[in-house]
Amino acid sequence: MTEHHEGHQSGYQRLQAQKSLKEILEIATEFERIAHDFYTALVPKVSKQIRYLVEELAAEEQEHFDLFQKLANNPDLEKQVGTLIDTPANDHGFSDCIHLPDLGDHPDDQAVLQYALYREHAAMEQYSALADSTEPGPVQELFRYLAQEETKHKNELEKAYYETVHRGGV
Amino acid sequence: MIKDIPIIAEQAQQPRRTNPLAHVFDELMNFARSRSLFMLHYCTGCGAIELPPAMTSRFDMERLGIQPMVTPRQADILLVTGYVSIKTLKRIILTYEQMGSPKHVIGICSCTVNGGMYWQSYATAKKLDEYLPVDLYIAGCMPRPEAVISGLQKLIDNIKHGKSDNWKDYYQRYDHYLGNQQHLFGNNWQTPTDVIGEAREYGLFGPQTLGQHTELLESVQKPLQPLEMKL
Amino acid sequence: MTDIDYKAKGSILNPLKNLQFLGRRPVTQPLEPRPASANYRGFHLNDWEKCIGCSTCQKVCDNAAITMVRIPDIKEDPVNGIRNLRPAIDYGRCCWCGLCVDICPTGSLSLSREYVHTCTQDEIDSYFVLPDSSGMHGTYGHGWRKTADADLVDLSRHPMAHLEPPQRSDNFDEIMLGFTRQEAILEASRCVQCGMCHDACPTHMDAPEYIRAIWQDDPEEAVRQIYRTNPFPEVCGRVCTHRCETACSIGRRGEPVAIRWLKRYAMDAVAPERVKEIAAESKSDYMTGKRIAIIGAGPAGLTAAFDLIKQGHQVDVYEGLSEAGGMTRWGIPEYRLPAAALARDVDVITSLGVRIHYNRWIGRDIDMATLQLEYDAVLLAIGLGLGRSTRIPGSDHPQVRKAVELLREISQGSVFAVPRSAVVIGGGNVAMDIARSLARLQKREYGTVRITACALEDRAHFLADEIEIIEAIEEGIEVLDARGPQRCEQHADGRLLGLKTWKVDSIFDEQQRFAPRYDNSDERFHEGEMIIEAIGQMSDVSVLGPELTELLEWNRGRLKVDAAGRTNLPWLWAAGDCVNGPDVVHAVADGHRVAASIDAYLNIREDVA
Amino acid sequence: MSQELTRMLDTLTKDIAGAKVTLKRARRMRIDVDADALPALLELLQGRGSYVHLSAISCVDWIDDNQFELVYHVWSYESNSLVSAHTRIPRDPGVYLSIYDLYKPAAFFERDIHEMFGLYFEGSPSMEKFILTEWEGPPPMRKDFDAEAWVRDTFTERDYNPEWLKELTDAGGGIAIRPQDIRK
Amino acid sequence: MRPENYQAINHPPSHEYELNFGPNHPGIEGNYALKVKLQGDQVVEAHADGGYLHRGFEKLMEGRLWIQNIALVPRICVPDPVPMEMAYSLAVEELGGLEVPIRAQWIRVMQLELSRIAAHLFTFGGHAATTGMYTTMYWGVADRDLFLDLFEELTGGRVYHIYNIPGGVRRDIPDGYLDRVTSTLDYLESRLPDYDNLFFTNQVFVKRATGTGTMTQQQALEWGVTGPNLRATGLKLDVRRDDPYLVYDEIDFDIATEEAGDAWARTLVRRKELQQSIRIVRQVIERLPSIGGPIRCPIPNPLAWNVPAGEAYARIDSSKGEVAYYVVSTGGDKPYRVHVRGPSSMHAVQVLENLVTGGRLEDVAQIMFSLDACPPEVDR
Repeated sequence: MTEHHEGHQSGYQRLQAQKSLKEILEIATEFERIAHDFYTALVPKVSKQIRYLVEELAAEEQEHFDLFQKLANNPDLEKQVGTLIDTPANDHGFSDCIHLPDLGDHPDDQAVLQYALYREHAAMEQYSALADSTEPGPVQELFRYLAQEETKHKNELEKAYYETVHRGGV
Repeated sequence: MIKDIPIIAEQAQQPRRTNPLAHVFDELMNFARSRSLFMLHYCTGCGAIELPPAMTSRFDMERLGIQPMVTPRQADILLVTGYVSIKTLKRIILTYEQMGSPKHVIGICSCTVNGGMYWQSYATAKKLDEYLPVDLYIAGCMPRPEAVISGLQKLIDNIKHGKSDNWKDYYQRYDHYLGNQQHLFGNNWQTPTDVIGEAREYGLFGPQTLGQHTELLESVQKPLQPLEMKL
Repeated sequence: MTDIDYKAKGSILNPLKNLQFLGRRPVTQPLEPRPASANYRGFHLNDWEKCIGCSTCQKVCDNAAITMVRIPDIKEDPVNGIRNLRPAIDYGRCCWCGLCVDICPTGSLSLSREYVHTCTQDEIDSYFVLPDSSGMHGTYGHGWRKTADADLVDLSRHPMAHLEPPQRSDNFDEIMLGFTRQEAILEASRCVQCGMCHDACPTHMDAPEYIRAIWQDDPEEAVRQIYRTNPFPEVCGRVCTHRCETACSIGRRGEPVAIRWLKRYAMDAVAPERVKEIAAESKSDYMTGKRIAIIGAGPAGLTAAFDLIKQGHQVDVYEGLSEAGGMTRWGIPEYRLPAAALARDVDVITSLGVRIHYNRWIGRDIDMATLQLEYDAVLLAIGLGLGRSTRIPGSDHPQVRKAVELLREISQGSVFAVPRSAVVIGGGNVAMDIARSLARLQKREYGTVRITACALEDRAHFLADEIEIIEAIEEGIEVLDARGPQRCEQHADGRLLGLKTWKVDSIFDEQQRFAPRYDNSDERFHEGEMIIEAIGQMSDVSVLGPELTELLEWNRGRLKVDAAGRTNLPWLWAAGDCVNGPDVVHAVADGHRVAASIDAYLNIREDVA
Repeated sequence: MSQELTRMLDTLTKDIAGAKVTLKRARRMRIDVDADALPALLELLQGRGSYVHLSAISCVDWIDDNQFELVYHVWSYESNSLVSAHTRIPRDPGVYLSIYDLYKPAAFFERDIHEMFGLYFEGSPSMEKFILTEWEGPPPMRKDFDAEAWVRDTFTERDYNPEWLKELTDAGGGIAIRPQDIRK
Repeated sequence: MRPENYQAINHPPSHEYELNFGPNHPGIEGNYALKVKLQGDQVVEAHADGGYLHRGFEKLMEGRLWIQNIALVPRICVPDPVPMEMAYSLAVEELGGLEVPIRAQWIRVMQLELSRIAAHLFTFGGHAATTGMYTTMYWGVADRDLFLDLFEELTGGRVYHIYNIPGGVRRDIPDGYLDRVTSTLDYLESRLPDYDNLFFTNQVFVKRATGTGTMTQQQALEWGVTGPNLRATGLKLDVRRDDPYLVYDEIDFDIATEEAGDAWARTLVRRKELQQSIRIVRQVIERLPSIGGPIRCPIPNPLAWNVPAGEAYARIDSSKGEVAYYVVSTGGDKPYRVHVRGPSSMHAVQVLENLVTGGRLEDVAQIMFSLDACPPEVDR
């Protein structure tokens, strides 16, 4: 897991160095691709019982991947991005306190979710930090948009987490 | 049990009216009738207890031109006040047949509609309209005098507009009514009134005036015996 | 005595007295109908929002004037006790006595001050009316309506004798002592026989029938009615989630009929030997020769066993632990459900010929492949035996325990060091169970109780039953609401110190989905030598083995079964908590459903052969 | 006072074989007596006990025991108390003695019981029908006469068909539970 | 009837003839009949003919729940329905061992006496009409209506109150109700001299009624006469005093009597009872505000109410005489047997037949009204 962790860190530096919106998007798209590949690789490792969960995560990363790619290929990019960040999502800090487990060879559903939560959280923070360190303008708007996307994703995961972990007799 | 057939029967052949003023005359007659109604003084059931208040000073039916009348022959309205025991129903039919046309039957209280309070009683008839054509119903158990008055107002209105002529139905579908009466009172049931003859006389003879039940009536009809008094 | 001078002949001028009447006001009323008095019994009004279609009005109507009419536009909701029926009144029958109003459990019916309705023979259909809140002709408003002192519905429940906190706080004696005969009859007589309970119950128990039997002082008939749909009456009579009572029409304005306690009363009132005879009444008198294996002797498994043995099949139940009952045996403390009561239920089932093999773990002592080979059908009813962990930092400490496991140890009588202080994470019934069990042990061991229960939910949305929370507080447990666990703190020497929590601002979002918001400025520390996590349970599906797991179809983490409880493998069924989540009566219902499916399958196979 | 009364009644009834006196509450006494001893008891009550007012004669049809129970409620204007004399007679042939010579009001009650229950009173002034002169069925108050079934066979209920009901039926709803469905 | 359908009726050769007096006759009270045999206009024989109002109450009650019967019982006596509700409730309360709260008992007394006043006013009207004095009828009925207004306000119904149920009453008295009762009573009291002038001391009435339908004390006791009719023979007997129910033993009132035993005496007893009833209601009005508490004791769910097995005989003095209910329960949810003893089952049959015989045809109606016979009580 550690390499992914570091991957985020180095990605931050890489992103900070970017100037072009399109290039930023490409790297973001790359993140999503890596995540998607990770989940896809995880599928055969987990019990069939919870495979649906990993598959869903992979599918969602794929969705993001497609979205970013579409954005990157859009000639009217600046305008698009500007309209998309009107309603920023909030972060409530739920997954902050669930520490990252060692996924091991046969992770259970809770562990997978915890990992996913952590990943989304890290991505969200990273994009927010990027936005904060950028001058107002189309680039900042893009980062804000990406941060918001990750936050939305994370919130969905939190709900799934509760429904999985807290289901069955409380 | 005899099935109900729809109340609107085929109109009997009316003699052609040649007088161009006939309709004006009719309207005048209807108006006159509606303003002078006599209600038969017969307390058939418990709803009668609200009639004295309706008739006397407080609610004063006479304002509408309605007065009680002690004999059926001069009465226009037969007010059936609630439940009719089978014994009373026979008297009601006798009374009704003796009343002169046009005549109007009002069923008040729940009991005349669907048996009311006494729906499971072996002693009362359940639906008045099976035995007599009914012109108007007044709901209540029992209806208050105001409701009775409202009902009578509506009756007056109907008479004025010539809409309250269900009495003709008794002649036109006598077989139907007689059948229901026979069902309840037995096959020997007969009344002193020659309804079929009257139907012919009034030109109200309809296709359903005669039927299997009138045939039965003719086969059992006997001269009426004087009232027997047990000593 | 009287001063009436009737002998006086009077004067010839007496008639002149009449002149005085000229000056008096006439008594005659205007022709227009007067408004009736404020509580006049006129035509009906019915508030459709309040009406639940229970048809109690129809039952009390002495004139058979009320017909229940189905309104397709209204949504049926059996769980909340709402039918899409509404009363229609036949004014050719009604006598305006107002009994329907006085008995209406919801208070939706009332009478108006309207009293005039006339119609001709052609309009006679207007005597049949479907009243709503606008009234017959919409002229006057409400007349006769329910008043508190004239309600014919008994809104308060008959209290049941129970142990007070001082009597119960240091032992595991059953708290509720059961109804006496007189109390049960009185409580049963509150029922209006609407049948909402029957519709709401997962296993559709004939509650109106057995309540009526109890009211008629015929507990044997009540037991017979109970056993038609439920072979776990002793259990369900104590710890059922009683959806029946949630749906009960009396509960609309008052306390619902104590349907659960009445079931228990029926079982208390009939000797166990007689219960066995009654339960065996409909047993098939021949054996089919078919063999069925059931894994797990919990309510679902044993209900299926009960049904199948009655249909003449041979049933073997494999139970991993030393006693039957599953979660009802190990997960529910004795003060709520004494083991003896459960044993009576199990006894009835085994008395019919069901064989239970104890201490046989699937996968360890016997494997699925063998079962598949030896039996005509296999039913998986393994329940939810594993606890979930919050996995917050520090939760891997050995003194951080899972509630189900600790409860099981307590039920088994295992010896462990009772912590002097403990924190329970969770606000559900399991959390209360473990908290109250530990409290009893602490009281016994140390004489004082030091337990804190922290729930995510606020007080209004607690998952535990209200009575559980009240009783827990009575027993000295500190119940905190809206606390989100953040970290299990430990001392440098490795001792567990306690739990750090944050205040929860809200848990659910607008779509009622889980989306907690924390307020990290409100941080608290709860001291505990032990922390018990009671947040959720899961099924131990590892017993299936990897090959079978691959062969089976799954649905979001649970076994995928069809409506009858059958998996994608023709010989394997699954039922109970492991499919549906935890609920005793749901498990019973599931057991019936699966048994019917297995029986149908075996009969078809017979036909083919 | 009531104890005095019971004592008085006890002495009064000691000549009557098998008479059992029960004090039900103040002013209410019950005497159970054999059918053949009842007239003698009533005579004693009226003559020596001042029970001059026959309030009612009630008849109860105990069909399971195949018996009619006759209850004679007599009131004393002197001791202000009511004695209910209970006796049972076989349902078949259902004949009993009139007490008209002791109590004139018995004429109405006996006539009523005769037409309602079919129980004949020998010596009653009139056993002619009074209320049910035009009723040809069995005595209606007998428990074996099922009035509701008779009504069902003889009459039909009104079949309403208002507009709103047609609309509901067309929409898939309509009449769900008729009143007769819930009657057992 | 068409002339050709007339049948010759063979009258007896003497001047004796028979007359159907009712059921459709303005001189008969309710739907009832008397068959009278006449010589000239002297009645030589009379036979009551009932059953026109027969509904089979006693059978109906066996088929209905204990509570459902409360809607049925008032219909047994339409002009004075309250005693019927009351007697039924008292009988069921005795069977079920129900303790009626004191407040409910006082309300019940008030209701009973108001009902008595209304019933008497109605009877005066009817009685006066039989002697041709229609104004009294107009007055009586209109003044009675004021009492029906009071009932309507209290019970929700003008005539059928369905207000008493076993255990108490169904609703508490509305705000300001007692004041309205007081003012209605005041009004009635102020009207009494008018009534005296118009009717009770009217020589037409006095002369018609005196000596009509006379019975002696001996006859009255023998024929089972009760209530005002019995008191009109000089006997001070009243169920309210002799066999007290509710709170009548705490109430101060006189038993109105007359000596003559004729139609006049009977009517005058009723006239005096009006004053006594007013007196009783005034006592209730005085006491009621100080009596708190519930208006009904707890009763079981009416749909699951098994009244303990047993039998009870409840007696009440109505405006017509002794009303009694004999109720038998076998412990079921419905009565096993209810026997209704209405006072008119004596007055309208045996007593009426005896009093009419030997009198004149024109007095038949008067005698019936002076007995205050109520046919539905006879027919049930």
